[in-house]
Amino acid sequence: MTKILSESGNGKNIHTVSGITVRLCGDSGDGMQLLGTQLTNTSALAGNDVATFPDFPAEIRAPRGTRAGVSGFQVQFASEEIFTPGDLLDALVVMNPAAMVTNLGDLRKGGILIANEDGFNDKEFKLAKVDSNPLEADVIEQSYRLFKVPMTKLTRDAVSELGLSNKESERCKNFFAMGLVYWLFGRSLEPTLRFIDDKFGKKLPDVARANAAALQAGWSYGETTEAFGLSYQVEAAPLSPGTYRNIMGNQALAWGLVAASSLSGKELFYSTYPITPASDVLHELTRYKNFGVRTFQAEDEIAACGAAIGAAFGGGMGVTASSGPGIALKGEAMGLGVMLELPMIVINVQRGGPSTGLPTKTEQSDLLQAMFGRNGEAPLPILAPQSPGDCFAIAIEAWRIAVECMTPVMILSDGYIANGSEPWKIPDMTQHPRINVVHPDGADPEEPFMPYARDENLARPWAIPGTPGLMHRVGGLEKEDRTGNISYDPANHQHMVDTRARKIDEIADRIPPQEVLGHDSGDILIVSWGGTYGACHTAVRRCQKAGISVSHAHLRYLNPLPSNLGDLLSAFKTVVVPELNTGQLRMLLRAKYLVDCAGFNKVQGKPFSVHELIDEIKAQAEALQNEAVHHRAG
Amino acid sequence: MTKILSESGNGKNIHTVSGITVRLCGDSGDGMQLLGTQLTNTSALAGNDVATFPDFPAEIRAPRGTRAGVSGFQVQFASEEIFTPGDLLDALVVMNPAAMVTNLGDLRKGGILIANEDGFNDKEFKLAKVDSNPLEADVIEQSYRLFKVPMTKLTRDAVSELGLSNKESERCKNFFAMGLVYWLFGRSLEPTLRFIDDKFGKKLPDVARANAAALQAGWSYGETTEAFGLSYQVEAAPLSPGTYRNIMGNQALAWGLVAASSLSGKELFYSTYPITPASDVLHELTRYKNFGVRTFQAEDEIAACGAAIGAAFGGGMGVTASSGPGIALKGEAMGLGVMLELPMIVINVQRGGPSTGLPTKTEQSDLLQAMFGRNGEAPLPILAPQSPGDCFAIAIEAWRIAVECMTPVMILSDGYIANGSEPWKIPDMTQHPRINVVHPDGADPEEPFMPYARDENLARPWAIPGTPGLMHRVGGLEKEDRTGNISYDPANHQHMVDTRARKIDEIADRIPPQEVLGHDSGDILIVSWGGTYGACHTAVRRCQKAGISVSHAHLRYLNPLPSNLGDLLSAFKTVVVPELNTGQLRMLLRAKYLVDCAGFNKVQGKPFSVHELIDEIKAQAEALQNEAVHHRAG
Amino acid sequence: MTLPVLKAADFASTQEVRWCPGCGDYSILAQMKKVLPELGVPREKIVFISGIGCSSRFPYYMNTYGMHSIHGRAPTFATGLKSTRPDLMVWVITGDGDALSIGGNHFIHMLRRNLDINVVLFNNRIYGLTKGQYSPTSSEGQITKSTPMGAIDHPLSPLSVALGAEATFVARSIDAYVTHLGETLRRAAEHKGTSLVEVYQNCNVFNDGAMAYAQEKSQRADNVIELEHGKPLIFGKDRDKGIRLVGSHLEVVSLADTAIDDLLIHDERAANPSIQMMLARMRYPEMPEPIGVLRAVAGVPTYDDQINHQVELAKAKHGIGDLQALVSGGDTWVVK
Amino acid sequence: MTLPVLKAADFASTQEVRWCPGCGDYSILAQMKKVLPELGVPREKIVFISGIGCSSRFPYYMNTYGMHSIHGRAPTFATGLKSTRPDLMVWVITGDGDALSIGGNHFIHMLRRNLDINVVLFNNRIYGLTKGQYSPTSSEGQITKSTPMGAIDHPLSPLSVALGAEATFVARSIDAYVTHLGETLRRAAEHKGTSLVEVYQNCNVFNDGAMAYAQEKSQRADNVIELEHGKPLIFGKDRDKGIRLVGSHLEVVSLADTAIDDLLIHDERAANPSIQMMLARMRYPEMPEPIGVLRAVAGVPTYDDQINHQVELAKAKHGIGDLQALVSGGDTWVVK
Ligand SMILES: Cc1ncc(C[n+]2csc(CCOP(=O)(O)OP(=O)(O)O)c2C)c(N)n1
Ligand SMILES: Cc1ncc(C[n+]2csc(CCOP(=O)(O)OP(=O)(O)O)c2C)c(N)n1
Ligand code: SF4
Ligand code: SF4
Ligand SMILES: [Mg+2]
Ligand SMILES: [Mg+2]
Repeated sequence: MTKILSESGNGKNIHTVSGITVRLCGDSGDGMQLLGTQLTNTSALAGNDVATFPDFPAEIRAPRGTRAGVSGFQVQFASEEIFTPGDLLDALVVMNPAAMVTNLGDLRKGGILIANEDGFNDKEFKLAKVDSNPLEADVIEQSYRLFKVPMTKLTRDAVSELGLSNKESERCKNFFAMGLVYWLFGRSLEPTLRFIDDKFGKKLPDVARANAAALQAGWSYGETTEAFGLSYQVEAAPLSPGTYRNIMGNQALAWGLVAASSLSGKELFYSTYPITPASDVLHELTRYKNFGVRTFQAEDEIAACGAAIGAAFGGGMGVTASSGPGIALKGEAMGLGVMLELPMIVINVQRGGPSTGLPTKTEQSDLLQAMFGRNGEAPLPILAPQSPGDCFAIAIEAWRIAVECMTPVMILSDGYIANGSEPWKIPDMTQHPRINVVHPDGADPEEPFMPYARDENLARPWAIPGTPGLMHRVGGLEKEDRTGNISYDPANHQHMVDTRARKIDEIADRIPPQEVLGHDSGDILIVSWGGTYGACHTAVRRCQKAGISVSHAHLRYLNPLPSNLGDLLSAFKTVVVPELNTGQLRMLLRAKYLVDCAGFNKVQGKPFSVHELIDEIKAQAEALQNEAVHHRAG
Repeated sequence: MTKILSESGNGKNIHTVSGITVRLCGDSGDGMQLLGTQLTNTSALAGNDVATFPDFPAEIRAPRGTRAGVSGFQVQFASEEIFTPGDLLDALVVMNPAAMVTNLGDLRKGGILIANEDGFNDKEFKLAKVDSNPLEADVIEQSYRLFKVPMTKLTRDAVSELGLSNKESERCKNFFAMGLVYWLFGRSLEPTLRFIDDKFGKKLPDVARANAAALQAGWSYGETTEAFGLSYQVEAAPLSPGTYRNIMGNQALAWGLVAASSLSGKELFYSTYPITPASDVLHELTRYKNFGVRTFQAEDEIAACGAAIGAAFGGGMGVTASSGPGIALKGEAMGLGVMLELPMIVINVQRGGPSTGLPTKTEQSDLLQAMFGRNGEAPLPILAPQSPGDCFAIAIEAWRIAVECMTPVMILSDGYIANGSEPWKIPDMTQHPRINVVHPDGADPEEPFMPYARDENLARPWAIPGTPGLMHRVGGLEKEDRTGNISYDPANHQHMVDTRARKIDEIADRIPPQEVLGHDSGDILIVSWGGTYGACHTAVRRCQKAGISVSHAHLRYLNPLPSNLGDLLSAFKTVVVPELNTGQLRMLLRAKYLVDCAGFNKVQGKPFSVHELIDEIKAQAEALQNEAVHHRAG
Repeated sequence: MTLPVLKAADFASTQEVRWCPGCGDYSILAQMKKVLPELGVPREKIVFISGIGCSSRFPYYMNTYGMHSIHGRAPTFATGLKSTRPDLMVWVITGDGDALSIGGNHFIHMLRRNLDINVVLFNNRIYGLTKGQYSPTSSEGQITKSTPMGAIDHPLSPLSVALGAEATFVARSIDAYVTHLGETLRRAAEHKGTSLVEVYQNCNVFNDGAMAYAQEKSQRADNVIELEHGKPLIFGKDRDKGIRLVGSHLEVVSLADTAIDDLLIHDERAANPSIQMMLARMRYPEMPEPIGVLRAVAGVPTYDDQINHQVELAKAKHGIGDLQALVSGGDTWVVK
Repeated sequence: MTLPVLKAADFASTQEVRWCPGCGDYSILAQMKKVLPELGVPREKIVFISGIGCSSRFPYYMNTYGMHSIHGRAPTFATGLKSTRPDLMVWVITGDGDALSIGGNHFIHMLRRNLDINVVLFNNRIYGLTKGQYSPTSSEGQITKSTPMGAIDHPLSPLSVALGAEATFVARSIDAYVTHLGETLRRAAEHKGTSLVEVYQNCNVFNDGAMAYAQEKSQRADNVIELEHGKPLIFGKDRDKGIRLVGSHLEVVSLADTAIDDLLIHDERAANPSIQMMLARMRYPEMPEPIGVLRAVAGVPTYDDQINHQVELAKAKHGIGDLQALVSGGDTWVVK
């Protein structure tokens, strides 16, 4: 509700605001993720900029009613460009006491608290481990705009004519809540009605009707009871012209791979072993068999990586994905990929570590594993998407680099990006630059084939089985320059180690220089990577508006680093590297550029909030000022 | 032959020299490793300081007579303290043309070249891919002191009376060569005769007699033919008083583990999967079952690591070892070890990488894998022995830290250390500090047991199954402080990540400060780790004698780094980090201390030679001088 | 001193059980808690080790020692533990994905080594924890999240794999058939050597009813055959059908026209597992599926016994190792 | 256009062969080079993929495409390759350690998926390349570098494991028995589905003569039985002994007092592998060991066929994917 832009409209009491951050929480079984997704899509269709943050328990069905069982979905929709799902909540919907006590802390003072009154009873208090009804606490009424709605009962009433069982009726209460939320924020019911019809219309017409009725009942409740008095409106955001859709990170990654496949004329072989939060890429890709996509659910991560390399040896587009622990297992095979110099993409959708860690939470703590998690000197390029939609572009770029340099490429996504969503401008793929792939055809019978000869990118030829005259053998032992035969020669080993390193380093000459938000010199530079983009961007923009000399460089290329980065770092008095780890990028920057970067680190399974970054930037600005004063005084 | 100390002796023509570097090379089947080991032991028994470098082909039996099939053994023995097997050779023994052409480059001008003339014939020239007899090249006679000896024939003659087959007779020719070498360097035949008797005396008395005869014949050949004219003598080295034995790196590692087991009163469970160059530790340890050592050859490296953790959970001393590719496979399980906070040792006997790489060659390229080759923030202590004998102490120290801090500890050895040998002063183990291990006994029935409570080292209690009242569950999910229950709480995760890191970092307060060879400030500091110790030490000492302001800090603790290291680095104008990789320790030092360390790197599967390090130090000294001049001039 | 008599409740840890309501895992947990007190092993002498998966949460719920390890590797931790601590009773808890997909190799090697441990494989024919991908035991053609057009891998039978790996104890039971399950767990615990118990476990969220033919009481009698050592193979609601060995294969016969004496007599102790292999391959709907103990061969040395035996032998032969003698042995010289 | 007729020598690469003189690997290489030209597959359509071990050096010596991969993982590379390039003839070359120790899981899963590839497992019952540690096929009690007091693991039989994993083609041959080896490789190549050929291979450096009873011509006839489909099981230097099925086990009989008609007739095509399993378990010295094709079952769908079939089906059903339509589909809105 960042700003109230106008109050009331045609007779009704409607505030037009620039943005709303709302979180919907209930028990895992209450359908909160569905509710959130619908609200997001509807808002996106209304032309808002949106950003989401789903947050659900690790358990498939955590015990009902408990704090551990709470499932939440946060969405920010706005009439201006936004980059995060928001920090403090303008509105919080809670279906039970557990949801309330675990989420209330994020509701801003004066925010709207909507509670399903029917979910607040002794049984639930016990499950949630609260002594008394938290809704009754004086402080609640004083601090928030509380609306207690008997949703379960009202839903039951609304669908009573449809002959559903009690249990089935109650199941619809999330749609009632949805209707009410839609009314509150002036959302159209249309897209959700369409969704209900698509999903249940044919198979379960009764359920479809009940859900629709509940949705409408919720809306009417808001419209008629006047309990709320006031509703809100968020105008369309001034996004750049084009056709948009809402997209989730893992979906965008999957689509990007399909696109890269199409752009390069290579069929995609996606080989993986399920693991949270990467599995959805598999679920998505396996639906695109008609694009020539073959998905292979291997027996483990090692097999998945091996199969991707096998496919690449045959001339296919080999892609393998996992999360931290699974990537650890792939290390040896990735090293072989480096030695064989075959194109391949390895995706790590990072989660909280170490070990099994916090599987459903986000973290950025696998960067150094990506850099160094293999024996010997085995460098490979590393890219990181900065937002859900960016996954699409990163996948294509990774594939381009992989074939251009004949190398495995690593993509570091994370749980926050993977499950988050944002509006995405649909690209015109017919205009997209194609990816050029050449397989030598063995024309020259005079010259013996040199599988480890190199082109201007230091890439070796991608000669594939089936090509007469180019039969050759590859392997993990060090190989002789050009011929690829096994070689134990000391000078050759040095040459090959150096060449493999140089091949990756020189990519820096062919990627775009690092862009900066703000001036390219000044007091403070924020350097970030991956999923923290939105929060850092927003914080820097706000601080810039507040007059602080701060700029933002967000890295999408982590290895090699952009060639202008060193100069950039030294053009600022203070460099701060915020990361959801203990300082991994920071270490790489310090080592490479000898710049005394400060870290701003958080390892809590949660993304940064904008305000904690703003606080940090302000603190750094103040420190600089004090220093300056001190200097002048000194 | 560093220095000729005195010439001639009692009537015979004997030069006393301060040291000799000799390399014995022949076909893999020629028994060169045996010859080398015997010469080493004999020299050690003569009181010399010795250092060795065996170098053999990757193949079990590489094709006979070929260059790839050459097996070599280099040994330096000296009357002063030495730290490497020597750079340039004073003497080279070659049994065939392949051995000659692949090794001649390392023989110093004027050095002794002894060739088995009978091994130089057309068949052998073809196998070695040489056009003509390399012994006949004019340049040979001009550059070296060449002795052509028909060893095969002379051996056959020497043993002719024993009724062996021709083939069997010829097999003894390495003992003939040995005898000749022994004469040349004034070595006693005694130890080798004893060895022959021990090894063959009972089982193959004919072979024993033949070998002894060949040995004696070789000696007599030197003594009687006067072809050589001159022989050499190397006096005993002034080692510190004590009883000595010769020891190889892998052997010392194995013994160190047995010692740690005994010192801590814990039985050793050594769980591994064979891999070069780590396997010999298994071969050694499996012989010590009467020390309570259990060795487990697992189905793979993951199982080996898992089993070690399982043993640790039960209160045993779990140790697992491998080399680079196998360590890559252990990453996930090591991460669990970090999370479970159980003591364990993981040994990496490094070899040439990446991937299968150069399995029989040495390299230091797994340091960053050791640091970061796991998902999430999973720090663990890393130690590296500096020489074969030091493996013994490092193993004990690793175990001490593992139990003191309840953490997996990594040891980084390498192929050079593993197969190299040196004289080792036998410690008095009765005087060795014991390693204190406490298992809580569950005495207090009032207080619930807290498996993740911590002591002053931040270590948690090592409560083991079988203890009544202390039943608890551990696992890879993040766990709650103190209770160890699963916890998804953000603040708890931050606390646990920080605490695990702090636990490792604070070890720095309890290890000895970094020692320096030379002044602790000055122009140049050489910072090295692992197997390059000897070469760096020797080079620095020589440069110091030559008046260069250079000091040497050799790290045995790589994580955490000694607490005084930062100050040390900044006390020198130039810091050079020589490594057999592309700059891994250097990266860590730059990141941590922001000191512009220079790298001196070699990735050739070979150790540094002393002279290349001296050249580098001299170049750095010169650069500093030029700079200074420039400065004064500027 | 007599041991205190424990009850099922004494084996419950303080941790809240977090499986989906209705999950078959609950029943297995209940039976385990029921059986353990009957074995007379003190709680502190028992260790549960699991991999990752819904089923692998099991150790948290037992008031014994426990380790929730990493995916597929539980056998490795158990091997290290049991080899060094043969005094402990070690249970491995695993799922169909954990044991047969990522963990297949450790599974085989654990069985062939014949450590004296007990393995309970919760087979729900699906990946539960990762929300519904097919597993190595999913049926051909099964539609799951990762196989929208149907699985194309030919499924593995845990029992066949185990028999192929020379397992000495192989059994199967069913979550919902609690008396049988309890008894089978007890048999497994009593076997010396690696005991494998496959339990048909319903994942009511992602694969509900996949084994209803065996789980539901109404269908069970016709679709499942209970093996008992030395007894003829009879099944059916009216116990009117049997299994006969004809040449090299098994067939279902009606007792109306076949004498009981002609039926196959179950021999769980047969050293040669060929017939047990035939039983393991009986699959619904063509054949009734066997439950109970298929194989229980006594007297095969266990790995833990042997590894410790070699240590004892070595001590007896060479004397208990003397560290000082070790380091001082061989060729030495003295520097004064 | 007729294909050029190739000879064995055309299949030799330029690389020097680097096995120990006398190693059994040479003979396998020779037979492979001899058999391949007879199959009429052009060299460029053939790929050899190996793991790590002495045996795994094999691809370097073949003038085809090849990959010397990492230890135990050859099946995984082969799976990715064959799934995407069903037009290629793919051979996996592996050792007893490579396939059954570190690679055991991939081995099983490759077999159950039944990719149309051929696997040659060089079984020398030892780790050759790492210089002589025991392997999963080493005998109990075997003294090796890592088992100075004798191995205590119960050995695995590659054939039993394969049968337990539902393999469709399982065979065994012997390095020194070259005609038989050549013929067996040919049979493997011709089978559609994963063909496993175990080859007894002498490691004359670290395990010399371990299988001399089968390798040496003088002993072979009495210790080995050559299986032929549809033929009775007869062996012995004088072909005077046979194998009979008695109840659920096999026994050696003398033809002096048993009629040929009473002998077991080998049926490599039996869908039910029980008898094949019994054959796989015949071990020297108690029994003659079977060589030849134990199992060859046709008609089981291959993974490569199926994965590609689903792609074709999807294309037929939904039309060839349209990238622009994909990204533009679903709920969209326009910003002007
Ligand atoms: C190395 C690794 N890979 C993948 C995963 C993700 N994962 C966790 S459990 C599981 C499979 C679970 O299936 P199953 O073993 O059948 O157990 P269930 O949940 O059905 O009881 C997978 C793929 C993981 N945790 N670690
Ligand atoms: C990950 C990994 N672990 C271990 C090794 C070492 N290694 C190479 S080959 C081998 C075993 C070889 O035995 P086998 O497969 O039987 O082949 P053989 O040499 O007998 O032909 C081992 C343990 C390795 N190269 N990589
Ligand atoms: S997902 Fe399935 S197996 Fe897992 S707890 Fe729920 S019902 Fe049980
Ligand atoms: S070690 Fe054995 S298997 Fe390896 S090449 Fe030599 S003889 Fe053959
Ligand atoms: Mg399962
Ligand atoms: Mg082998």
